[in-house]
Formats: sequence, structure tokens, C-alpha cells
Amino acid sequence: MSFWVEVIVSILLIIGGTFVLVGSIGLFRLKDVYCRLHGPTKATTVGLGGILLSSMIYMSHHNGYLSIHELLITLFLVITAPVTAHILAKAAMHHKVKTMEATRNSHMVTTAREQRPPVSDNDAGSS
Amino acid sequence: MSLFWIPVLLVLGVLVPIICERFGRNVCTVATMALPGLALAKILSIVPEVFAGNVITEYLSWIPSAGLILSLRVDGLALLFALLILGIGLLIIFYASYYLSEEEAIGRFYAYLILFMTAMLSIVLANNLLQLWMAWEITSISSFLLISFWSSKSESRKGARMALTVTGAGGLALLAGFLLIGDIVGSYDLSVVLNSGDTIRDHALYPVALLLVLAGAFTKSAQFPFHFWLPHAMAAPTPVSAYLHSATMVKAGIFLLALFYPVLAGTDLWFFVVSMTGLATFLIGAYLALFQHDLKGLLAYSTISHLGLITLLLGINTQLAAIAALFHIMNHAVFKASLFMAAGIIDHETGTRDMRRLNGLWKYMPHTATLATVSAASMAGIPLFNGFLSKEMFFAETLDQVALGSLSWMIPVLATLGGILSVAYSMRFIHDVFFNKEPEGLPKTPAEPPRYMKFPVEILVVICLLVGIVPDFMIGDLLAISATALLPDGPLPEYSLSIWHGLNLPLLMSVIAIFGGLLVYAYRHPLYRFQSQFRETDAKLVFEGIMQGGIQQVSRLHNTLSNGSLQRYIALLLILVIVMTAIPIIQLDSAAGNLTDQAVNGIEITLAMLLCISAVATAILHKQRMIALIAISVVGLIVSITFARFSAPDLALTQLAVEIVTVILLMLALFFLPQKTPADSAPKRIVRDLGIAAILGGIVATINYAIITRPFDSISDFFIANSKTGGGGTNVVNVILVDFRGFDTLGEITVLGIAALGIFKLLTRIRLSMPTANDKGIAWSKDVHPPILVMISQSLLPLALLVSAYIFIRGHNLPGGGFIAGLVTSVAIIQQYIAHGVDWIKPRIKLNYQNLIAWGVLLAALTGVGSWLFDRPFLTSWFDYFDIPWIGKIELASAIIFDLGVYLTVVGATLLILANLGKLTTEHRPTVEEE
Amino acid sequence: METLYVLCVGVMTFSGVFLCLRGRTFPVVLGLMMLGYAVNLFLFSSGRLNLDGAAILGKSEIYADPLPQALVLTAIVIGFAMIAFIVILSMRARADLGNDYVDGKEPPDSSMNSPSRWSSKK
Amino acid sequence: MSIITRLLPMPAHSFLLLIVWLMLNVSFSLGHIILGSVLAVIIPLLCAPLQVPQPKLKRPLRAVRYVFMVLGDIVVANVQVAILVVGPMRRIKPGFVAIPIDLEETLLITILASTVTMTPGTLSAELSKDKNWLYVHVLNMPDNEEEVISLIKNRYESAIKEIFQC
Amino acid sequence: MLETAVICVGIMISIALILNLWRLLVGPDLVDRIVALDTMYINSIALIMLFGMYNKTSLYFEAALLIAMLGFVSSVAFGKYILRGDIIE
Amino acid sequence: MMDHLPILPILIPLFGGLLMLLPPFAGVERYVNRRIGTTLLCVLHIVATIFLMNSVSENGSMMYAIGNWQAPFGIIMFADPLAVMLVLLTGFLGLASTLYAFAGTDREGRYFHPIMQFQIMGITGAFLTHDLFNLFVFFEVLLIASYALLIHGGGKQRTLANVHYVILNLVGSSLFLFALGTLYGTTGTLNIADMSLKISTLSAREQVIAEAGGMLLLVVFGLKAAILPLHFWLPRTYAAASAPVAALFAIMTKVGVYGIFRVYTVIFGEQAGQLSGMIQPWIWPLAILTVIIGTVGVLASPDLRNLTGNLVIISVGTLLMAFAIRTPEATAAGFYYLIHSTLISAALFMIADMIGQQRGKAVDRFVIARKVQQPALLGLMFFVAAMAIAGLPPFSGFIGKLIILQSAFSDSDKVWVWSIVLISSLLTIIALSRAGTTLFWRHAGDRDKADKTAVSYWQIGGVSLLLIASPLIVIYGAPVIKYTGHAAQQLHDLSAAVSVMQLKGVQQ
Ligand code: NA
Ligand code: NA
Repeated sequence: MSFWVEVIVSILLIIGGTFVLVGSIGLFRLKDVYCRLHGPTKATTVGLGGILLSSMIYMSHHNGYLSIHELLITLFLVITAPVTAHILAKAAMHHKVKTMEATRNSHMVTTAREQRPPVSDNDAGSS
Repeated sequence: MSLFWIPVLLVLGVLVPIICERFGRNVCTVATMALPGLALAKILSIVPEVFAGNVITEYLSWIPSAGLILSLRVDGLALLFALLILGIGLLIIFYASYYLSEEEAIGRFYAYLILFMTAMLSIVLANNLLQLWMAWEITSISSFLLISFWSSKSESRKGARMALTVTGAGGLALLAGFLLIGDIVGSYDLSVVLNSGDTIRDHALYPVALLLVLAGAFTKSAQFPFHFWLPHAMAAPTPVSAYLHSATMVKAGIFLLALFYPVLAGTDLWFFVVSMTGLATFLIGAYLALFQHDLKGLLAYSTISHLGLITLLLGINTQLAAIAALFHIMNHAVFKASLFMAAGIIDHETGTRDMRRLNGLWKYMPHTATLATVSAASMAGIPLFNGFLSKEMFFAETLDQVALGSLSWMIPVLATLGGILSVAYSMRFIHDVFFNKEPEGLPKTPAEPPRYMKFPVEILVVICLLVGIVPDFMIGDLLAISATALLPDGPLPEYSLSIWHGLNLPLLMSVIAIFGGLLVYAYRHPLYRFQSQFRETDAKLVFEGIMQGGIQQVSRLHNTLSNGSLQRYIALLLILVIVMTAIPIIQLDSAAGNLTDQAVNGIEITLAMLLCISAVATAILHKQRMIALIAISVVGLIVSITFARFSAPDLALTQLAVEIVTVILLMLALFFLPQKTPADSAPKRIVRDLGIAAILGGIVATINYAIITRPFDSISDFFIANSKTGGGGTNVVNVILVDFRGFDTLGEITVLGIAALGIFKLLTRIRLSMPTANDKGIAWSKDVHPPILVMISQSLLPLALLVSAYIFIRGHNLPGGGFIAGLVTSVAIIQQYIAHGVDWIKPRIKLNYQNLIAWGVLLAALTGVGSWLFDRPFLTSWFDYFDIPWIGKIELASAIIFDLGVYLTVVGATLLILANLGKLTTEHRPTVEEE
Repeated sequence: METLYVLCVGVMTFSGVFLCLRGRTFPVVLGLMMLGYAVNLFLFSSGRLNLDGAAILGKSEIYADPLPQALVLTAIVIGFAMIAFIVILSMRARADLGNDYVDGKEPPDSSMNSPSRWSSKK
Repeated sequence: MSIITRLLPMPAHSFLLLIVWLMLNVSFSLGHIILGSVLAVIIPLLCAPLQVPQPKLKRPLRAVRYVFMVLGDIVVANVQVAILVVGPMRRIKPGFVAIPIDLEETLLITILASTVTMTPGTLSAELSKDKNWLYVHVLNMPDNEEEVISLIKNRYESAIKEIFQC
Repeated sequence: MLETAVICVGIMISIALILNLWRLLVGPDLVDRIVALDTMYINSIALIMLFGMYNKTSLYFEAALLIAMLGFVSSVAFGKYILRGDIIE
Repeated sequence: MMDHLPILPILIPLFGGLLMLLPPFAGVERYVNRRIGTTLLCVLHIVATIFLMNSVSENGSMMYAIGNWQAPFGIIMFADPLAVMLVLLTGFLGLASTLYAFAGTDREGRYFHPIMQFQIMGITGAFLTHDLFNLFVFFEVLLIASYALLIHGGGKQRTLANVHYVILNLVGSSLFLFALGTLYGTTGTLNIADMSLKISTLSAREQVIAEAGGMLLLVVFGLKAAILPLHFWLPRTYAAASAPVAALFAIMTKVGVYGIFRVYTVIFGEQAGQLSGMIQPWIWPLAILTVIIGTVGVLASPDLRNLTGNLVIISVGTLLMAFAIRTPEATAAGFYYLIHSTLISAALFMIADMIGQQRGKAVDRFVIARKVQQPALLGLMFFVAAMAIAGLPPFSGFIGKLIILQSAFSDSDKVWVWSIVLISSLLTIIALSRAGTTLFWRHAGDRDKADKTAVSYWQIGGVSLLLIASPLIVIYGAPVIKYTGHAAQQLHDLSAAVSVMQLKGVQQ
């Protein structure tokens, strides 16, 4: 295996791994459900993309032909991850999970969970 | 004509009354008597041969390996009993046609009676111990049916059950005795057994065999202490009492003693047990007979007493005593049967059997009274009647023994005492019923019975008189020839059958007995007063009490043991597993084998840690069900990663797919189940369960470790070697599944299909309450089908189907296959159900999932049958490679069709389950219960 | 590796058995699933543990024992069918009996008695 | 209706399926192309009853550009999120915004929502029933909410409108 | 170098998985746990791809693809459960 | 077709069950088609089995290598006299149950006939297969079919009984797999005969591991067979099942017993060195206690179905005694008894159902209730069945018990076997006489004339088929016992099986 291929593969791998870890750290550290949803849906997906890319290059090199089926997994994740996040965010709102204190416009959860259009701050305060 | 015709005729005779009942009572009676009559004729026809001293035997092989060789034997003893059974039996049938009232099912009654007769006759004619025993048991059963003939009466049922229980118990002891004798002798053939007396008596197990046989004989013959059932058997119609409980069945025990006399008698044990039992029974029966107010009760206890007398004679171990016993058997049968019939007439004509109300009947029914008086005199042992002769022989024999040493004098004294009591109760039977003032408050005005109802009694009374007056002429030959059966060795001892033997001690005893008896009867009232101090114990109540109490205790024990607690059953199961596996495992000095542990890295440790933590978390958090479900999903995920890690990609895929489908299923179900487990088991139980779980976990781990650290040879090398050449695939696991062990897979998809059908059955007409809010009390969201989800789901469907096609097609050579492909398809469709809902999907998917299952399994099975066309066994695979221009080499294999069957079944089954489960909350729910 | 493996099997057996001994259907179902995992791993390992030898011809030199893999696959499928049945059966029991106790009624020795027992008798 | 349109109700789908098939099998052999084509015809036919008609892609090239733009945004966004996540938690000031959307078709809304979720610190949390408002959770809200709204509307929604020309 | 990278990433994913499990067990809300499970699915894909690279085989690809597909269905089902209780209606 | 005889009894019900799911058999209104079809299938199954039996009697045990993969690698169907006899029994029971169900049971819910066929298939397969894992698969087939049949007709009792039954058996199936893993992990094979050859070549330590596997199997089979203390599920389960189902279930305990006979005379048989007779110390007390606990249950039963369930437990205990004596003679006696007890207990379940049908709400409980409508008919059937099951002559139970008693070999065996069997018989007689007198003779008032609950001819036909068999196996006792003797001798003859399957290995 040529050195440069190995370098690229390794770098992509490390980057991917880092993002995966960051995603999980986010899940671990962030203070409310809505924030935590950002971790897995973004960082982890991207991290996985990195690892898959690395695997793709590596396997193509190893097998001697272009091994692009790893792309399919990425494609799949890119399509599905937002939906998962969306459904889970809906679920969180439905469960009336508390938002962290610093959250702005947290009153929007009330209208959002009923799928109503937003009301202005004043309205929200009065209702 | 073969002897076997006798039982055959009688068995056929059982059916006659049932068939003839519709033609009227008289026809029925005559028809019923016909076949036993023929049988009697057959017996009579061989009388000369038997009198000539021959023993007639016939054999018919049946189950020789079990010693069951049907075989009949007629010797003197059998002849004597056969004549009694058939002769008295015919009289009883005749009598019964008058006794039973018009509305009673006489056909059934006769059928039972003939059944009994068959069995009884089979006992005496049997030449094989097991055959004898079979007949013996059938007498118990038919006796049960006859006693309970008036089944609506509680006393009939209870009396019948008691008789069955006691004689049944004795019968089982007898079987054990017979088996033991069969073992000792090496044959069940009576001809052999009867010639092996010394072998048996010398055998170490002789006492056991003897006691077992005696248990059978004594229970049947109502010997003390088993006598209590007999009086209660009197709940039977009187013909039954006359036949079974005086003349024949109770004599079966006596017959048995007589039959085995040459084999078992002659020892001290025999003497002691048999004679003492007989003596006790004789006295107790006679004493209790005196105090009965029921006519039949008196006769019943008198029967017990006389049976005791005969037993005593057989126990005395002298030859003359044996002859006396035989003589008394005949005499007792005759006079007691006639007495019972007389009692039946009285009952029939007056409506009561209570001697306190029956008085002075001579005036109303003098003819009957005369007959009864003659029989009763015979019972009392008055000279000129047959009872006198045998009783005098009995007195003589009690004098002629020394077995009790210096106490031997007691036996004649007690015998005389018994004689006194016999006279007393006989006197009561005559005086209290036919004389002694006027009747009191009888339900009916007494009168003579129909003319022919007395006919059987008359015959028997005539016999009583004839035997009593000219005994030698009447029964001398019969007695002699039957005695030779008991005393086969050498000539019979001298004895004389005549009325007058001169002035001797036995005559004195008779005289004492007669006058003593009269005296006792005269002073009976103080005796009654004395006896009334003792609380009368009703054997029936005691017996029922013991039975009920026993059954209650047993039920309590049973209910304590099987309390309907599944937890207990599982715990018992697992404890048994622990005990049984721990014992071998403890013998293993060390679990480790000689393979060294492979190295582990951090990832593996992490995975193991995650696995263990989530497994334990599932257990700990099981009360919060959704969380437990999430935790177990992690377990499933890591298990599939583990499979992947240990070179089992197929397993990883399968595990993963199954896991997801199962979790979806559980979620669907959880909606209808409580969300949380509110109450829990007591801490003690939790500790117990933890203990069981921990030990079992330890044992499983130990066994697992012991296995995987040892090398082994397996048949798998064959599969690897032949996968490509023999199965046409490079994925050995898949080739095993669809080819080498395709039969397992066929079974497996059958299981899946049946499960789906069963689940559909479970879901039909299910009435579930749906929670309207979650466990936090938050009402469900109103967004039933989130548009974004709907959109993405429908775009993913073609992709998922493509992936499933991909997994299916490559399965034979690379990880994949029909099963996983099927699950992927199912999950994709389920995803559509989740996103769109049932109402939307239902009109759009026209698949009949039931047919899909059927076709799937059918396809797989047909692939298997297809190999028959090529003369190969079921499921023999076929594959070949074809070179197609431009495309190259492609492989076609029957396994692909098989796998397609698997695919269809999986899709059909999964969707049948999940879709129908989903439908529960919609109007499409399965409601048609009937197919 | 072997030690680690059997540790997992043991812990899963432990957890599965404990859950199987609970008094309500849902935990018992979880227990049976868990026991199923343990059993499958156990049966799988009877062909010994092989780290790099998937039984695909031509992909490696040493092959893992394919037979237990096939057996486990069958066992997984059968286990799935069985679990599906028991899951629906517990629903049916809940519907028919009005509670989710495996015995159809509260066990006599259950010490606690929560007032808010989830039951709906119609 | 011609046979071709009947066999290929969704040619784009079919083409995509063929490509995916070839990718899956890592093979461009004739055999796989034939097999893939067969599947690419059959599967859409099987799925047709479950498909709701969708707006047609009008400007494919623009779409490709959009994809690359989003990919780029994803990478950038993730670096930002990563820094936030690793850094001190108190610096994070999350919030909700409601974005008024002009798209009508569910498909387009879905694409927008997905894009929003995949890119900088935003997550599509809810869509109002009338499909006029997209509630978005923002991981680190800029002081001015309008920045987020205008970013989404200008950078993504307009692009989508352009691609589908509606 | 690649060897080291693989090991490093392996450790990273391990840590990630442990963090996921922590969140899964601690919650506090059910949604947190589901998010954790979903993340675990994705991290497992990474892990399996890593195994593949480590063993220089593409046999693990299907497993990864399947986790991606099925994990999505599972997470959506969990979400739907919280929203509606009844996941197919 | 003759070459494929050993597989036909499995395939006929399999195909039959599948066809029943498809037109022209599927559907609410086509029940007549289904009845005709299913009767033909049952008859076909019996005919095929009789041909097989004939062939096996003439030419010796047959083996059938599925997929043409020879032993020990492929799955072998091994039709020895024992297996064929049990398959015939299964077919016979299946036919009787099916006919009985025509009275209406088959229309009380869906899929009755197909699942019945699958049930027959599962049982048949379990008897015929000579592969331990395939045995597991067939166990699962018969179990899942029994789960589905058990809930047929619905009702609380059935659901509850099914919950217990299913959970216990799922635990049992897990144990079976543990056992399989252990045995494969030590012997490296799955074919039963081959395993018995391999066992003898193991080192002492490996044998200890195999012993643990063998013990696990004993628990598994014991659970199916309902031996103490794994019997608790049986009476309630069988009592809850609808009558034809309970009747067919009568053979299911025998599958467990069969497993014990097969595994512990072949795999852990005489060639197995220190493992030979390893369950002997267990089986004696378990057998005796099983008979005792069954007898206790018989006495304590509140109704006839429970009583019959407990009779099944007694029969299992008695069979285990026959096994424990460990001679071909005792085994043969056990087989005879097995045929008898299966047929009669099946008949009793049906009789209990018919009695219950005529006694209103009291059904078959031992309480005073209204009079049965057809006392003569039902009374006769009950009487015959009770006599037979209690071991009273001249019915089959007597012969069965007699030859078991005769086969007790040593003095201590005699003491145990004789006393236990005989005392249990006596108590059974007592219980049955109480049951019969209560059911038929204790009644409150006459029945309402308008209330027509007469049994149907299908029911009479089904029961008669079973009851008639009892005197038949008495009259033809000699050939039957000769056959069971042959079956027992073949079971004990490992070398014959090994040579039929052309296995290579250590032989003794
Ligand atoms: Na009087
Ligand atoms: Na639903």
C-alpha cells in the first residue's frame, strides 16, 4: 500500500473517529434533549461518513477495484438521520421535556407540539 | 365340543338379555337362561369323565410371552363350584324375574348377572393363574355393577364402592401373589403350580406369597377384619345378595383357599393365619348376626360367620377338615341362597325387612314360612337337615387338632360357642318373623308371593332335606371327587356321610349348641340391652369418613404442591437443572481445557462490558418497561456485533433483523399492556430468584468455558469440503441451511408459519382497552402520520426492496439468504405501515399473507419433492453452471427456489403478525372467529 | 477472549433467568429473549471461537465451524416465532384476564400492594 | 399510455435503483446490469401503489450543485458544533425559531427540513399543521433570530424552489 | 500507521459507546434514551466498518447497511411509540 | 414411492396442512371441503405408515438420507420399529381427534385442521428423525402447533393455561439448545447413533461435560413428558384444551418419554463407558414419585379432565419405571403400555367432553348436576375406558401393567414396581369409581326435554376408534407384544443402527 494512500486513509479515519466521539460527547454533555439531538444527527453522521470514506478508499486499494458500496450507507444515513431527529424532537416536545434554562423562545414548544403557527412573544406571555 | 364353549356361551349370554328385553319379561328371562343352561348341560356332560378321576384340561395360546395361555381345567373342585354357580345361577335368574318390578331394566340386570356368572365360572375353570386373576377382578367389577343397580340410592353407590375398594385391594395383592408364585414355579399353569407345592413352601418368599394370596382370599370372602363390606353390599337387589354374597362370589375366596390347599397349606403359618382368621370371623359374624334387625343384615353376618367356619376348617390342616369344609361349602350355598330368596319374598310382599315390624307372618304366608323354616333349621345345624351334617363334621375336626398346644382345647369350646350363637340367630329368623305376635305397621298387607317365585326356594329346600337325610346318595361322589382335588396325594381318608355316628363328643357339642342357642334366644333382651351400650359403628360411615378424609388430605397436599404459580414451576425446573448439571460439573477438577485463551483488546472488553451492563440493566429496570426494551435492544445489537466479530456474518445479519422486528412487536404489544410493573414480589422471593439465576449463570458459563477451551473433531470439515462441489455455494452456512440441513430450515419456516397462524388466532375477537394517554398522563399526539416521515418512508421502500433482493441473491455464496431478505422486506413494509397507517395501506397492498405463507412453505417443500423425479431422496439439491455469451458463467440451483420459499414464508408470517397486530386499533381488526 | 465470552453468556443467562422468574408477562418475555441470546451465543461457541475465518470459501485460510452457525440461525428464527407468539399471548391474556400476571391473578405471596394497579375490568 | 411509461412509471427512480444495484454488487458486469435493470423495472412497479405522485425535478444540475453546497455546509457546521460540544457548556445558548415557509409540496418541505437538520446547529423539530411554519431548534442561537431565518430561507429554501421551479 | 489509526479510532468508538450507554441508562427522559440507542446504532456501524478494515474484508458491509436501515426503523418506531403509543394505526 | 416411505408420514401432513390454507380448502364456508380433505390426509398418513411398518418388519429398520447426504453429515430419518409404531399411533390418534372435531370443534376458530396436520407432522418428525438438532426443530414444530391448538376455541382458562404452557416450554427449548451446544461441543456430531459412537471415544473429562449435556436433555424430555417435578403444567393445560386437542396431546408426553428411551439407550447406552446408565440414580426416584404424584392428583381432581390429565402423569411414571428396569423385556412392556395408555387417555378426554356437554354448567366436575342425556352410551364408554386405564381385565391396561410387573427383574425392583403400580392402580380404581358414580348416578332432577345435547355420530366415531383399539390390542396381544419386543430389541441394538446408517467408528 502506498504511503500516501495510507496517510489519507488514516487521516480520514481519525477525523471520522473524532467526529463520532464528539457526537457522543455531545450526547453525554449537552444539557437538554434538544441539544443532545444535534450530536448524533450531525457529528456522528459526518464522523461515520469519514470512516466509510476511509474504508472505501482502503478497500478499493486492497481489492484492486473501486469499492463504493460504503457510499450507500452514507447516503442512507443522510436521508434517514434528519427524520429520526425530527421524530425524536417531536417526541421530546410531546413528552414536555424541559428545555435548558438558557433556551430562547422555549414557549414555542407549546405551540409547536400542537402544530399550531407560532404566536408572538406578547401573546405567549398573556396566554 | 371344546370346554371353551362354556365361557364363550356365557359371554354371548351377556348380550342376550339386552337384545331380548324388548320382547317382554318372560321371553327375556327364558332367553337369558338358555345359554347358561347350555353351559350347564356341557358341564353335566363331562361329569362322568371327572368322576372317573380325570382332570380335563384344554389350552388355547394367547400371549405366551406374558404367560397368558388361556387354559381351562375341570377337576372335582371345579366341577363342584361350576354346578353351584350355574345351578343356583339359573334359579336366581328365574327368581329375579318375579323380584324386580316391572319398570326396572331387567335386561341390564340380567346382563350384569350373566357377566358375573361368566367371571365366576371362569375363576373355577381357569387353569392359568393370570387368567384366574382376570376373572377374579371381573367378579369384583360385576359385583360393583350389581350392588349399585339401584344407583339412585346413596347406600347402593357407597356399598358398591366399598365392596369394590376392599375386594379390589385384595385382588391386587392376589395378583402380586400370583406373579410371585409364577416366578417361583416358573409357570402360571395351574397344573404345574399344583404339582409344585414343595418348591413353593420351601422358597424363601413363601410367606410373602402366602400372605398376598390370603389377602386376596380373605377380602373376597369377607374374613375378619375385611368383613365389613359385606353387610353393606346388601343394598343390592336380593337376588344379587342370594347369588353373589352368599352362594358364589364370596365363596371365590374359599375356592382359592381350597385350590391352593395342596400347594400352600400344611405349614404352621398357614394354620395359624387361616384358622385364627376363620375362627375370629366365625365368632364375630355369629355374634353380630344376633343383633341385626334387618333380615338381610342377619343373613349377611350369618354368611360371614359361615365363611369363617369354612376358613377355619381349611386352616386346620387335617384331611378330614378339608373334606368337611367342602361339604359345608355346598350346604351353605344351598340353604343360604334359599334363605335369601325367602327374605326377598318377605321383603317383596311386606315392603320391609325390619324384624321389629315383621311378626307373625306364618298366618299370612304359611308356604313361604315353611320353606324358610326348613332352611333356617339347616343353617342352625338341626339334625335331618344338611347343615347338621357338615357342622357335626366341623365340631369333630375342632377336637382333632393340637396345633395350639396346651391351648388347643379352646378351639372346640369357641366352636361350640359359635354353634350356640348360630342356633340363636336362626331361631330369631324363624320366631321373630313368622311368630311372635302380629306384624306392626307394614307398608303392604303380607300375602303369599306369585306361585313360581317360590319355585327356586322349593328346589333348594328339597335339596337341603335330601342331603340331610340321604347324604351319601345325594352328594357322596361329588364330595369325594372334589376332595381329591384338595388331597391329591394318596387315597382319601375314611369318613362317613351319615346322620348317626353314635353318641360321641361332636353330638354332645351339637346338643349343647342347640339348647344353648335356644336359651340365648330366650334371654335375648338383656343381651340386646348389653349390646346397645356399645355405640354401633356403621362401617359405611367409617369407611366413607376415612375415604373422604383421605381424599381431602390428598387434595390439600395436591393443592399445596401445584398452586398454579408459574414462578414456582419455573423455579422447580431450574432448580432441577442446577442439581442435575452441577453434579457432573463438580467432578470436573478444572473448567479450563488445554486451549489457551485468545488475546483480547479494549474494544472487545468494552463491548463485553456494554453487553453485561445492559443485560443487568434490563433485569434491574424491567419495571419501567420501555426502558427495559431499549436496554434489551442494546443487548441484541451487541450480540449481533459479537457474531460479526467471531466470523459469523450471516448470524449477525439475522440477529439484527430479528431483533428489530421483535422490538417493534414488543412495542406494538406494550401499547396494550401496563407501561410499568406496579407491584413486585416479596424481597425473599427476589433473593431466591437472584440465587437461582446466579447459580445457573455460573453453571452455564462454566460448561461453556469447559467446552470452548477444549479442541474437538467435528463433522463440519465435510461441509466445508463439499459446500462448493456438492452444494454449489461458497457460503457454507447458507449451503448448510438450504442444502445439507435444508430439512431443518423447512421445519423452521413451518414453525414460523404456524406461529403466524396461531397469532392470528390469538388476535381474533381480542377485546383490548387502549390507553388514551401515556404513563405520564399526557394525551397522545394528534399528529398521526408526520408528513416528513411519510415522505422519507415511501422513498426508502424501493431502496429497501432492492437491498433485500441483493441479500437474497447473493446468499448462496456470500452472507445473506432468503430469511434475512424476507425480514428486510418485511421491515420495509412495516415501516410503511408505521408511516402511513393501516387505513392507507390496506387498500394498496392486496397480498394475502396467509397464502403467502402457504405458498412459501409449499415452494420449499415442493423443491424437496422435486428431487423424487430424478430418483433422489427428498431435498436432494441440484445446481449447474451455464455459460451465457456476453454475460459469462451463471449458476442455477434448486436451492434458490428453496430459499425463495423461505423468503415468502418469512414475509408472509412477519406481515401476518405485525400487520394484524397493527390493525387492532382500526376497523380492520380480525373479528371473524369462525373460519 | 474465551473468559470474556463465557462471562457474557453467564451474565445474560443470569439476567434472563431472573426475568423469567418474574410474575408478570412482559418481564418474562424479556427474560425469554435474554435467555435466547445467551443460548444462541452458547450454541454458537460450541464450534469454538474464531476471529477471522468466516465460512465463506476463498475468503480465508482457516474457517470457523459453519455448523453451529447454521444451527444458531435456525434457533434464532424459531426463537423469533416463539417470542412473537408469547408476546401476543400476553396481550391476549391481558385482554382475557384483565391483568398481566402470568398466573392470571395476583400471586398470594406478593407483599406489596400498589393502590394504583393498572387494570381495567369491563 | 405507452408500454414504456407503463413499465417505467418513475424512470428516475429506476435509474437510481440500477445505479444502487451496481454499487451494491461492486460490479459493472453485463450480468449485473441486466439483473439490475430487471429489478429496477420490477421494484418500482411493485412499489407503485404505495407511492404518492411527487413534483418533478426540473433542474438536475442545480440539484447537484445544491447537494455539494449542503455537503460543504455539513462539514463546516460540524466543526462548529464540535467546538461547541467540547467547549464549556455555559457558552451554549440554544433556542427555538419558527421559520415561515413558502413551499407547498411535502417533498420539498421534507428536503428543506432535512437540510436544516443536517446543517449548522439547527434541527427541524416540528412542522405546523398548515405546513407554513417550520419550528427549528438552534444549538447556539445568534443574538438576532432573523439571521437564522434568513439563512435558511435564502440559502436553502430558495435553492429548492429553483430546483423544482415552483 | 493505519494500524495505529485503527486502534485509536477503535478506542474512540469504544469511549463513544460507553458514553451512549451512560446516557441510555441515565436518561433522564425516554427520548434521551432513544437518542442514545440511535447513536449506538450509528456507532456500531462505525465499529463494524472498522472490523472490516482490520480484517481486510468486506464481509461486514451488509451488517453495516442493515444496521443503518433497521436502526432507522427502530428509532422511528420508538419515537412513534412516544407520540402515539400505537405505532401502527 | 416405496423408497421414500420413511419421509412420507412427515410430508403428507405437511403438504396437507399447507393445502388446507389454500383454495379450495381455505375460507369460512368451505369447511366441508376441509373435512373431507383432512380425513383423507389422516387416512393417507396411516396407510403410508402401515406400508412403512410392513417394510420395516420385513426388511429391518430403514434409513432415509435427506438431501442424499449420508450419515453422520446429513439429516437421517431412521424408521426403526419403535419409531414407526409411535408414528402409527400418532396417525391413529390424529384421525380419531379429527373425526371427533367434526362435531363442531373445528368450526370454533380458524385454522383448526391445518394446525392439526402440522401437529401430526411435528410429532411424526420427532419420532422419525435420528438427528438431535432436527429433533429440536420437530419439537418446536409440535410445540408451536400445540400452542395454537391449545387456544383453539378461546376462553380465559385456555389463555391462562397457554401462558403457563408456552413459557415453560420456551424455557425448556432454551435448555434443549444448551444441551445441544454441550453435546455438539464435545462430540462434534449431531446424528444420534454417531454421537453414541463418539461418546465412547471421549476422554474422561470430556465425558463429564457430555454428561452435563445429557442431564440437561433429561430435564428437557422430562418437561415434555411431565415427570416430577416438571409435571405441574399438564393437568391444567390438558383440561383447558378442547377435547380433540387434548386427545391428540395424549401422545405429546410420549414424545418426551420417547426422547428419554432413545437418548439414554443409544447415546448414553452400554457403549458409553462411565456414562452408561448415568440417569439411573435419577430415573428410579423420579419415576416412582411421578406415579405417586399422579395418583395424588387423580384422587384430588375436581373434574374428569383433570383426573385424566393426572392419569397421563401416572402413565408417564409407569413408563419411566419400565425404562428404569433397563432390559429389552421391560422396554417392550413399556412400549405396549405406552400404546394402551395413549389411546385410552385420549378417549377419556373425549368422554369427559361428551359428559360435560350433557351436564350443563357443571360440565364434568364431580358435583351433583343434571342427569346426562345418554347415560347408557356414555356410561358404557366411560366404563370401558375406566376399566382399561385402571388396568382391570380384560382390557389393555391389564396386559400393559401385567407385563411391566413381570419385567421387574431384581427383588428390589419387584418391591418398588409392584407395590407402586398396584397401589396406584387401586387408588385409580377408587377415584374412577367415585368419579363414575358421581357423574352418572348422582343427579338433581331430570333434564329439560327441550335441551338437546345428544352427542354427535362424529364424537361417537372418534371415541369408538380409540376404545375399540383397547380390546384389539388385547386380543392380538401376542403379535403386538412380539412387535414391541422387536422394537425394544432394535432400540437396544446400536450396532444394527450403525450398520444401517453405514457409520464408521468404534463399536462394541
Ligand atoms: Na319380629
Ligand atoms: Na395499531
